[in-house]
Amino acid sequence: MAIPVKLQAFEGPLDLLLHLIDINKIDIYDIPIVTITDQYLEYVRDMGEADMNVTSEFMVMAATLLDIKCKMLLPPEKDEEGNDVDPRDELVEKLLEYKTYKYMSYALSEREKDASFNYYRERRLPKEVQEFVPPIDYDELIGTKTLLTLQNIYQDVLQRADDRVDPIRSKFGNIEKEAIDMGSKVLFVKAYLIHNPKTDFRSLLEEQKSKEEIIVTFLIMLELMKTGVIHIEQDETFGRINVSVIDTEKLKNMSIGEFTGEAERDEEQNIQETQEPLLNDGGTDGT
Amino acid sequence: MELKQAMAATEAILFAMGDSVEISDLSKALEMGDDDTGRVIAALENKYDSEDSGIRIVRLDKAVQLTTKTELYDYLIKIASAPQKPKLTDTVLETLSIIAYKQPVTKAEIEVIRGVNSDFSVDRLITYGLIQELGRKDAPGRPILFGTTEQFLRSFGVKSIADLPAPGEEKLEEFKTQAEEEADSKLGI
Amino acid sequence: MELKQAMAATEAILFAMGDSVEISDLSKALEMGDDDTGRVIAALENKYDSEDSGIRIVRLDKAVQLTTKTELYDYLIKIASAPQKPKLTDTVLETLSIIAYKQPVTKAEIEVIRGVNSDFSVDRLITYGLIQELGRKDAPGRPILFGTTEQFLRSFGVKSIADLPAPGEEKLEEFKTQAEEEADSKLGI
Repeated sequence: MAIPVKLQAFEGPLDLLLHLIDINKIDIYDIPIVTITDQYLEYVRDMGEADMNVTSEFMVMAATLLDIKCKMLLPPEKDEEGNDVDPRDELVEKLLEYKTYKYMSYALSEREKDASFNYYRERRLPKEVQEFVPPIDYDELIGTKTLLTLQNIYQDVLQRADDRVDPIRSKFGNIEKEAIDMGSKVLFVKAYLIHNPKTDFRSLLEEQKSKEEIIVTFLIMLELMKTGVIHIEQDETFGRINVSVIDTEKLKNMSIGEFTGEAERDEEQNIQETQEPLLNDGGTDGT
Repeated sequence: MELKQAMAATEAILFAMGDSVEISDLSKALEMGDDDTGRVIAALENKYDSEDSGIRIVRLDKAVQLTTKTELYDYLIKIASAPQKPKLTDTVLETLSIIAYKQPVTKAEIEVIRGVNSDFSVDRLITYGLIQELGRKDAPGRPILFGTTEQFLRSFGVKSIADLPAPGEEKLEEFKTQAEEEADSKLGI
Repeated sequence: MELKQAMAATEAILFAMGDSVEISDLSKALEMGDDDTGRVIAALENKYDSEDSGIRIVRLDKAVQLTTKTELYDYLIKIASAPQKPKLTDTVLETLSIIAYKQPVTKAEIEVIRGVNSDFSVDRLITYGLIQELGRKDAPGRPILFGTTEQFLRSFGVKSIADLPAPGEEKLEEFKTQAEEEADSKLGI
C-alpha cells in the first residue's frame, strides 16, 4: 500500500506515525503494530536519498517499531505488580506528548496573529530628561576634605613639580648617576684570576665597594662559568664558593667587548626602569 | 501621592520609556509600595478601557508596557508600516511550544519530544529573540537550559508563562480521554 | 465616524508613530476632512488636560505629536537615568588645589605644575561648580583664567580668597634658595 505523502509534510518520525494512525483511524492505545510498521517502512523506503540526518531519525523509529513488533510476539513481560506490560506503552506516551505540543503550537500561532496587531513604541525621552545633570550635594562631594587637605595636596604637587624639573638646577646640565665601568671591572677580574687561579668568591669581592660593583662582578663570574673558563663549587649552603680557572688560555684571550656589549644594554635597561615610575606619574589625566 | 498624580506620572513614564518597565522600578520612581503601584496601574487600565482611548497596558511578568489597542490596527496600518515579525514555520513553532510549556528545557529534551534534531529551530528562535539561555542544567555535560523571553510574551500576547493557553498536562489528559472514548466506542461499550 | 472612535484611533496613531504626524495624513487614515480631524485633536487635548494624564499634544505647523507633560520630567529622570555620583578624585583635587592657591591661573599653567594634561579635571570642576572662568589672560592666545567659586568658599569654609594660606610662592622661593645654595657649595664658593 503506497502512501502518497511527501517527506516535507512531516516534522519527524513521530509526526509521520501520528499521520498513519490518523489516516488508518486507529486507536492510539491499541496500535496494530504490524500494519503500522509495514506502512512506516514503506514510507521510509520511498524517502530514498533524502537528507541523511532526517532519514536516520526515521530509521531509528523504524527500528523501534520492529523491536515492538518482536516483543508483541513474545510472552508479555510483567511489571512489579504482576500486570502485563504492553511493549507499545512507551511509544504511545511519546506520541501523546508530541501530539500535545503540536496542538499547542497551533494554539500559539493563533495567539501570535492576534498579538501582531499591537504597536509598541520606541523609547523617546525628552531632551531635558536625557541631558539632566543631578544637583550636587556638596557635603557629600567634599566629604571630610578640608582646606588643610587642599594645602597639603598643593605642596605635594609643587614638590613633585620641583623634583621633575628644577628650573635652577636644570641650568647646570644633567646630573647623572656614575655608571660602573664594566670594562675595567672585567680587566680587574681577569687579572685577579690569572694571579689566583684557585680562589673563592669572597676574596674576589674583598676589593669591591658598592652593591652595584658586587652585582657586576657576580654577573662576570656567571658569564665566565657559562663559557667554561672557570669552575665554581660550593659544598654547602652559605659555604665557601670555590672558584678555579680551568681554561687559562681562554681567560687570557678574553676580550672586554664580550662583556661590555651586554653591560651597556643592561645599563640602558636600568635607566629605563628607574624612569618608568616618573613617566607613569606624568601620564595622562584620568579617573 | 494623590492617585491622579500617580496615574499621570505612570503614564508619562510608560509613554517615554516605550519599552517595558518593571513594576518595582515604577514603585521607586513614584515613591510608593508595589501594592499601591499595582492600584495605580489598575486605575490606568480602567481609564484606557474608555472608548476614546487608543492605548492600553500590557502586563509582562513583573513589568508593564504601553501598546496600541488591537482593534485600531486598521487605522494604524494606513499610516504606519506593518511591524516586522519573523515568519515562524511549523517546525520552529513546534520547538517554541515545547520550550514555552516545558521551560527551562535542554535541547536534548526538546529532541526527545520531537524525535528530530532541533538545532536549526533553536538557533532561529534565539535569533528572533523569542527564547534565551536561562543557565545550565545540573546534569552530565551541563547542557544549556532554554526559556522564553519577554519578547515572546509580547509577540504572543501573553501576560506570563502561567498565562499560556491550555497547559500541556490538561491537554494531554484530554487527548487521553478522547483516545479512550474512541477505544471504548470501538469496543462497543 | 464617531468622535470617540476617532479620538482612540488618533491616539493610537500618534502613540505608535512617535514622531510628528501631518494632520493631512491623519485625516486620510481617519477618512475625514482636516476640519474634523482638528476637532478630534482638540477633543484629545481636552482629554489630556485632565490631572490623571501624563501626556499632551504638541502642535507643530501642520503636524501634531504626542509628548510627556513637562511637569512630570522629575519622574522620568528618576527612572530613565541613573546619573553618576559626583566624586572628587585625587587628580581632580590636585587640580583644584592648584587653582585655589594660584588663581587666577590658566590651564597651561596648571599643566606645567602637574606635568599632565588637565582638561578632564578642569571640566569636572566646572561641572561641580567649584571653579569658574575669571576672564582671559593678557598673553598670546588669550587663555582663559580660572579661579574658585563662592561655592568653593562655602564648601571649604573660607571667607574669601585672601583667607587662603598661600604656601605656593614661599615654597617656590624655598626651592630656589635650596638650589642656589647647592650650586654655590659645588662651585666651592
